[in-house]
Amino acid sequence: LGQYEPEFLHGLLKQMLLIRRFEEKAGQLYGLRKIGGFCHLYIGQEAVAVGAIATLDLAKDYVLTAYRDHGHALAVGMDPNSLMAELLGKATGCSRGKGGSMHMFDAEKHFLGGNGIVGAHIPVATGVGLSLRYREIDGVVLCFFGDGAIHQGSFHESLNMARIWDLPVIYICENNQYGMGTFYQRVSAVHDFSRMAGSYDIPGKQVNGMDVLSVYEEVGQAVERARAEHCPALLEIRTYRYRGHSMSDPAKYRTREELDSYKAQDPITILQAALAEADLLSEEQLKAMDAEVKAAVAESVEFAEQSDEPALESRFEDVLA
Amino acid sequence: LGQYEPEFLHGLLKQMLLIRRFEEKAGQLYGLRKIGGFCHLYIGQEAVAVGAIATLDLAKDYVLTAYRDHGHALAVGMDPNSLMAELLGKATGCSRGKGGSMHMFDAEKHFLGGNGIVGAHIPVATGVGLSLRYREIDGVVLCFFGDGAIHQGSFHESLNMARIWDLPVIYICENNQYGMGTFYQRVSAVHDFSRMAGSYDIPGKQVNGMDVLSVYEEVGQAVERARAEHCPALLEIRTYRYRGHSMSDPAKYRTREELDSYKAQDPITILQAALAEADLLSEEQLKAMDAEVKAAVAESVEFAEQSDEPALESRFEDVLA
Amino acid sequence: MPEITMRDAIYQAMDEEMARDERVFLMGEEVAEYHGAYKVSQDLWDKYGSRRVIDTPITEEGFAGVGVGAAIAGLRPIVEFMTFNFAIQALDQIINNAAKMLHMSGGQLNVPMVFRGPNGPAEYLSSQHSQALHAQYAHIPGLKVVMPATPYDAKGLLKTAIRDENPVIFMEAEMSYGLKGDVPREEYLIPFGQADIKREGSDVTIVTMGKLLFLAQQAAEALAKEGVSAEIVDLRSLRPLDEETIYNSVAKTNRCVIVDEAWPVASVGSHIGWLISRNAFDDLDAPVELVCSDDVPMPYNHRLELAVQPSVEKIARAAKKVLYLEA
Amino acid sequence: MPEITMRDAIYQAMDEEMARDERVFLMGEEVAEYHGAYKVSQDLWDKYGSRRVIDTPITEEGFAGVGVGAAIAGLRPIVEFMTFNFAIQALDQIINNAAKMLHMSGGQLNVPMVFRGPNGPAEYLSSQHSQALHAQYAHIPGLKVVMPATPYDAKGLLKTAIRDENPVIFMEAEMSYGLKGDVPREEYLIPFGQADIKREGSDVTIVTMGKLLFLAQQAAEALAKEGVSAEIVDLRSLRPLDEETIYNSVAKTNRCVIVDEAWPVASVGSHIGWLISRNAFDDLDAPVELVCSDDVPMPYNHRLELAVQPSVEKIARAAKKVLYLEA
Ligand SMILES: Cc1ncc(C[n+]2csc(CCOP(=O)(O)OP(=O)(O)O)c2C)c(N)n1
Ligand SMILES: Cc1ncc(C[n+]2csc(CCOP(=O)(O)OP(=O)(O)O)c2C)c(N)n1
Ligand SMILES: [Mg+2]
Ligand SMILES: [Mg+2]
Repeated sequence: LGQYEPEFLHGLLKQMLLIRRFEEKAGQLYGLRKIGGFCHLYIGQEAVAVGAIATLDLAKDYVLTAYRDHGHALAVGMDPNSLMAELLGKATGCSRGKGGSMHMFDAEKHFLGGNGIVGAHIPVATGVGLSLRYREIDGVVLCFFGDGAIHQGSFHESLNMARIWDLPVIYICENNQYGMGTFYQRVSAVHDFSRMAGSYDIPGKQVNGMDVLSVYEEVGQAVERARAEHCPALLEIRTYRYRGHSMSDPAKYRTREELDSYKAQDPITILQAALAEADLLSEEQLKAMDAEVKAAVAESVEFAEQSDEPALESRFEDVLA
Repeated sequence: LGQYEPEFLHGLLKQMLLIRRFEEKAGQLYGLRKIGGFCHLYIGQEAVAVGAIATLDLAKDYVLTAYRDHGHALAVGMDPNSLMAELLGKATGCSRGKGGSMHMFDAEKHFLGGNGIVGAHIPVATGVGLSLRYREIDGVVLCFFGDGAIHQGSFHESLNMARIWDLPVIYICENNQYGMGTFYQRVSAVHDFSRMAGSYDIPGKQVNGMDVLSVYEEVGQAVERARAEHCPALLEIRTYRYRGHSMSDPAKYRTREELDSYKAQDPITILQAALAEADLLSEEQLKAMDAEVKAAVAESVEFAEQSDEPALESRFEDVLA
Repeated sequence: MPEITMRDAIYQAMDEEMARDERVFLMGEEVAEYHGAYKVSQDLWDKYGSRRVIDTPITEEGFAGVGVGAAIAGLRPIVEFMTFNFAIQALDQIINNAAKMLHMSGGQLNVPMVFRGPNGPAEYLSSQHSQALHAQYAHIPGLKVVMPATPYDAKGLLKTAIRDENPVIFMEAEMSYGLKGDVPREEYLIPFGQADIKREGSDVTIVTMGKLLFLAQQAAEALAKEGVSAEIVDLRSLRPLDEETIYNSVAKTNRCVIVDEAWPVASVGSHIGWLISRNAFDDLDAPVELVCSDDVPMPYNHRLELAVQPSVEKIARAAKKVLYLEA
Repeated sequence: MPEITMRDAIYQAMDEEMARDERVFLMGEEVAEYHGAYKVSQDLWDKYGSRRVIDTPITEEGFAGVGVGAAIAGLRPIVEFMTFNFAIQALDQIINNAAKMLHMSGGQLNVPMVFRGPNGPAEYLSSQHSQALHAQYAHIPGLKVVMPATPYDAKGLLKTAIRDENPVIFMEAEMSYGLKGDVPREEYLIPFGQADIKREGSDVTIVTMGKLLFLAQQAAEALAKEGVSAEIVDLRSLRPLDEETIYNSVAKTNRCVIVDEAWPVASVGSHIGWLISRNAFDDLDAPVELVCSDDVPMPYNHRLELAVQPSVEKIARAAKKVLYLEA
């Protein structure tokens, strides 16, 4: 802990807290039917997006993920207002109410979505890596996907291309143990996904995704190597989602005990405790941080609710450039 | 050599010779424009299909391959007449003149094609394996595909399923060094394809495909294990095609020396020589065999040429069962 | 006659056919232990076990191909796509293998299997998850394509599909799984290629497919109040297509509106529009109208997504247009 | 004006645009060191090197997606499919990512790229390799779809495609690569959505797309000998579609035959048939005829495959039919 600036650690904590509170609020609004459709919450996995994205320089680096994307969107620094407005389908949403929960985008912040088709963004992220190499920019791409997505053909095709073309893409399998209702070991020949790196002659590693600093360090190493040597890597970051797959999932496929065992290693609690123990975070600081985060989330709801619905005619926009 | 019955060894040699002569004739007929379109010859690779398929019991086992399928079709024992007639697009062809060179089929001999889309038959072969397990038949499936096909997503998806469902499918990558004009190492992250078995927790092995007995032994072991334990395996069988990718390919992407180095280990010459050396094949026997094979090929041409064109109305048949 | 949901009707069809024929099995994502993403497979896994109700990894191309392989080797797979949006990943297997195997093999290998799942928009799902993709399949010879609207039709058509010797695309709808309708206790089958006249009428023919039937029915009610008698032809199967029933209806009404929730260009709807225009040319007193989705990807915002799709008002307006009651 | 082949016209368009814009690059199977499976890319690799002319592994889904990623991150990829038969494996990337990225991102990320390659049957290739699949793309909002017939059109349209800010499907034909035509030395562009009247006439309109133009021209010659004056409208782009030019022609001739080498159901051809029937209803003296491929997978046998496809005779016969000169 001592090796980091306190501000940096506070930043990580605050981002994780923001995601947690934002997602809790999104869940509530869903219950109130202010949000509809699929809404995949990131609660429990905060350390992954926050720790990984903290290693980046988003002036030149990029992030892509799947439909469980609110956490990553907040971690790249997107405005909670524009996210909440998007969830409510408002014209002020980051995707103008066209995309919704699964399609958060911020081109300026180099956050290229938010993709609803399992595995389909893996080649796209690879292409972003190609563009970096082509333009001779020493950026890197973080490509997040789930334990369910790793069996998709697009994974295999992409990692091979990334290796033969030396693309700076870090493939991050967020193994939250389940793809919808399916425990990952039921549908996977290997139980350690980092083994799959062998097929592509690239480094592979398992990382503890409940510990934001482990994530930060391991991803950081891969990022530095990718930046310097233009080489891809595969990381399996082991994590857990506390809620169901999406709002309609009662998650009966797992035990209370299993859930509790992960909650006992909650990434926010752990970092908070460690900071407190090391005297790096006072009770007041924590309270202030929590208040700030809650205020930001409350403001995002206010903003979203008061924003206009998109004009009906806008449905003919954003079809062709 | 001594461990095999001479008849068995003669059988292997004869099958390889038959394929060689059949393919040479097909090439000639192509030159004479009696065959059109794509025609992918198997010359140089004979040991792979012959050695591998010799391990099977085709009453319960199955074979599937891609579009370079004449060799496999002959190795399962299909009548050269029906193959040559198919190449000439005749009604007496195994696929009634509907399929042509890329689509040889013999349902009775459990040869399920003959598929023109690179990698697309790998899931199909996996499904044939599923059917065997489902019906509790102790058969196995040989699924042949090229070094170009191994990067397809279908490969990744299939091998994972085969492992989690314990399917008796032997995936055989016929690494003939080139996918069309592309040397395999240019498009592959790994140069030893058997390494990819690690991603699926199944056995993987490289095999010398210029030696029919090596092929027979290695495939035989995998087949026996698959039959007994219902487990898939991945074999990379290293081989070489002497001709271009298809008839229109001048194959300028490789050197004369490279080609010659493989011809120096020609599977037919090698087995012939070994048999002669071990006094298991006399000059007369060889001549008789060669004459028999040539006669069979000549007859197939005769048969094909004299066969009827399919009736124009038959184009509306075989669309729905 | 018991009233059951669409979900139950589909479930019953699978259950009965699995009980009847050992070779029938179900595979797809979450079909077994989770009882189906939309709870269509329900307790099939509990009843038939992991051998016959198989949870797959998320590999649409792969498991569609596995289905094809199983079908040519003696089984009769039902492959469930969580939605047909994801089946785009499996299209190569469907178009190049399932639809062509019989042909390429010169008649040797038929592919008796069903690909089923919901098609068309649900709600609040944006553009990747809200596509009505039946034109992609209806275009392809070698396939059969079925799209039931009612529980009765769904059950009878699915049983026919499972017994068919060819690959059948069976398209359901997320929004309809809870919809109720009468389904007899006794076994019945509904043949493909027979459209059903869901409402008789004399002034205008409304041709529908799938869940849009209910919009058409409401539009017909509204039209009736204005003195317009609409006949509703529910296609039920898109391939084969029952052209005769359509032409007979148009011969009577001389006017036609087609309702299709897909995009307009190269759609089943516009195809039928051309067929009628060509084959009932002399019967038509007005051009055939098509009510379809706007030619745009589906937006997430609910008002926008409703505006994009066919509606009761749009159908009624089109009917009045072909009757020259409105511009 | 120099006469060059279709192959050279396409090559020139790529070469000129690559020289003009650093961001343009070409990727696909065998495009670089092998100089293209059909020798379309020729010496581009020698000229521009491996950075800008990239041989891919055989992974259509993967490299199509790589193209999408490169396009949203500042480049302008040209993705070559060896044929569009293989692009079915990439359809998810094209439909769900390329066509929808701009929309899902609320206008933030456009996808300036071209997917190109041959479409439609060549010869002796059987059913998996001989498909005319343009309806699959024309159906999808968010895409543009172009299908040139002549070297002149191919060059001008491809240059426009490469400069377009959207994903463009550019469909060529194996059988046409050697075809020759006049192409000026000076630079020119051809805008999308402008059909071209390839022959003026007064008795019947023949609407064609892609290489079928040449069959239509021969049919028109044959018809001329019988005193029938055919006008040929070559669509050039299918999406956007130049409806006006079609309607203007039909307003003049009052009769129309559409020629499309795809299967009939839910095809671009039948769609246009409906459009004309609806929007030029009062102009039509006969139903619109469609000359397309038989609704069957393509057989290998050459006589059979020719019988399946549109022919000069079929087009001429359809023209006479709409003129009531023949049944
Ligand atoms: C190609 C495709 N198939 C199926 C789905 C439906 N689906 C959405 S999420 C999901 C599970 C994905 O699990 P995982 O990759 O582990 O991600 P997680 O939800 O755990 O973040 C499935 C099957 C889809 N969106 N795309
Ligand atoms: C999906 C797909 N993409 C491209 C092609 C065109 N194609 C035909 S064969 C071939 C090369 C395949 O090489 P490999 O798998 O090594 O088999 P080999 O020809 O060496 O037997 C290619 C690219 C195809 N048939 N299918
Ligand atoms: Mg997961
Ligand atoms: Mg090869």
